[in-house]
Amino acid sequence: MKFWSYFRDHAGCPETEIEIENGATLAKLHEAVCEQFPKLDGSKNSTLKAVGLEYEDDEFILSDGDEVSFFPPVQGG
Amino acid sequence: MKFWSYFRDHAGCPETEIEIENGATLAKLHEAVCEQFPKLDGSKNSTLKAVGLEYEDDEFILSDGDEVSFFPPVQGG
Amino acid sequence: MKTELTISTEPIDEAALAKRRAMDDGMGAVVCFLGVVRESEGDDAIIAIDYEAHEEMARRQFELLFDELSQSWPVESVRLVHRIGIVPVNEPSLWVEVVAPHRAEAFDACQFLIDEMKQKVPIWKKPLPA
Amino acid sequence: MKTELTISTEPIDEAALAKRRAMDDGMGAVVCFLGVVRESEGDDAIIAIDYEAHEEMARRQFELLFDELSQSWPVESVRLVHRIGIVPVNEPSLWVEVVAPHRAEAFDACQFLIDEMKQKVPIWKKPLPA
Repeated sequence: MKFWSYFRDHAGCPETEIEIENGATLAKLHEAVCEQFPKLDGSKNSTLKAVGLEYEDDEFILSDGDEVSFFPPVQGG
Repeated sequence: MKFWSYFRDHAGCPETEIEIENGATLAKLHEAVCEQFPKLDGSKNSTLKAVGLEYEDDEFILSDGDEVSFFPPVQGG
Repeated sequence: MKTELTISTEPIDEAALAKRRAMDDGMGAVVCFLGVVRESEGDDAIIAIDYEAHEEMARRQFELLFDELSQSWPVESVRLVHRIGIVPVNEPSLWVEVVAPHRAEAFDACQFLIDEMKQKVPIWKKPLPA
Repeated sequence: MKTELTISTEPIDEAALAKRRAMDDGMGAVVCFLGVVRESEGDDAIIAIDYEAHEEMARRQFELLFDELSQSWPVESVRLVHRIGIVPVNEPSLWVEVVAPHRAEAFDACQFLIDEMKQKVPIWKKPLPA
């Protein structure tokens, strides 16, 4: 798990490891993360989620070792 | 009268003086010009007309000494 | 609105133009357009375009367009350079720059200016065949 | 389509970028956009914006956008520079250039790229108050 932008401040760390049952979805991971880092719960609906370098949706099935990033809406430019 | 772009070639000269009755319109001048320079008649509908530095339409009433320009559609850029 | 208009036979010097830009701290967007002479006109290969301008009227018509632009968009500055005379293939004949607070208005104003110029500013092209 | 992407803390050097442009003789239009840091964010005066990027993912997302762009418009080249780290007010954070045969497609492709970037490329701003 990596947190970016102010999600890093809300989580209190730039990255962490999370154990979750086999075959869990990204949605499931999101719930687990919000439980562990309650400050991230308020941004739950606007959270963008990526696995590796690609955006994935809530139905995405996670595999062992996936690097997941959570971050707020992007603001480039 | 000044002719620009290929109108100059069609007229055979870059400029000329034309006498026309007092209070004549730009349309009237256009007819007189096409009579004097028949090669310009073919482009009559696409001719752009300016008096001084401003576009004027056919109803424009000419005054003594007005400098009139006739030219084909513009192609800047 | 600041305006700067150049109609000249000199090649367009983009780097010098960029260097001379001075924009206010409230401005967030710069859109530049370069119109470049292409190797063909219709089906014919060319080596250059010879641009002719009714220069005094062109200046007046650009002025009118700048006025119109400044009434429609909160643009800080417009700079426009039209090269005339012989412009070889692969060299720019037109450079336009619009500086505005935000992106959308800078793009819109720049496109408006070019569209209108192509209708109203008395400049003509004579392609020189290859 | 040629692409060139730079994500770097270095200031954007427009003149150098213009100098390095090499366009085909069939190309007639260049559109450049500069996004510049403004003196305020919302109601607050700022002195700079600190840009953070998930750089590896940003590169991947730009790549996907470049692919999409090349499928929609006959663009010859796209170059994009995003400055990250601290960018002071009145300095550019973004430079985009699109080269295409004609004007309309160059403008459309350039605006598409910026619009999409603002949705998808993981870069974030932290305004630094004055």
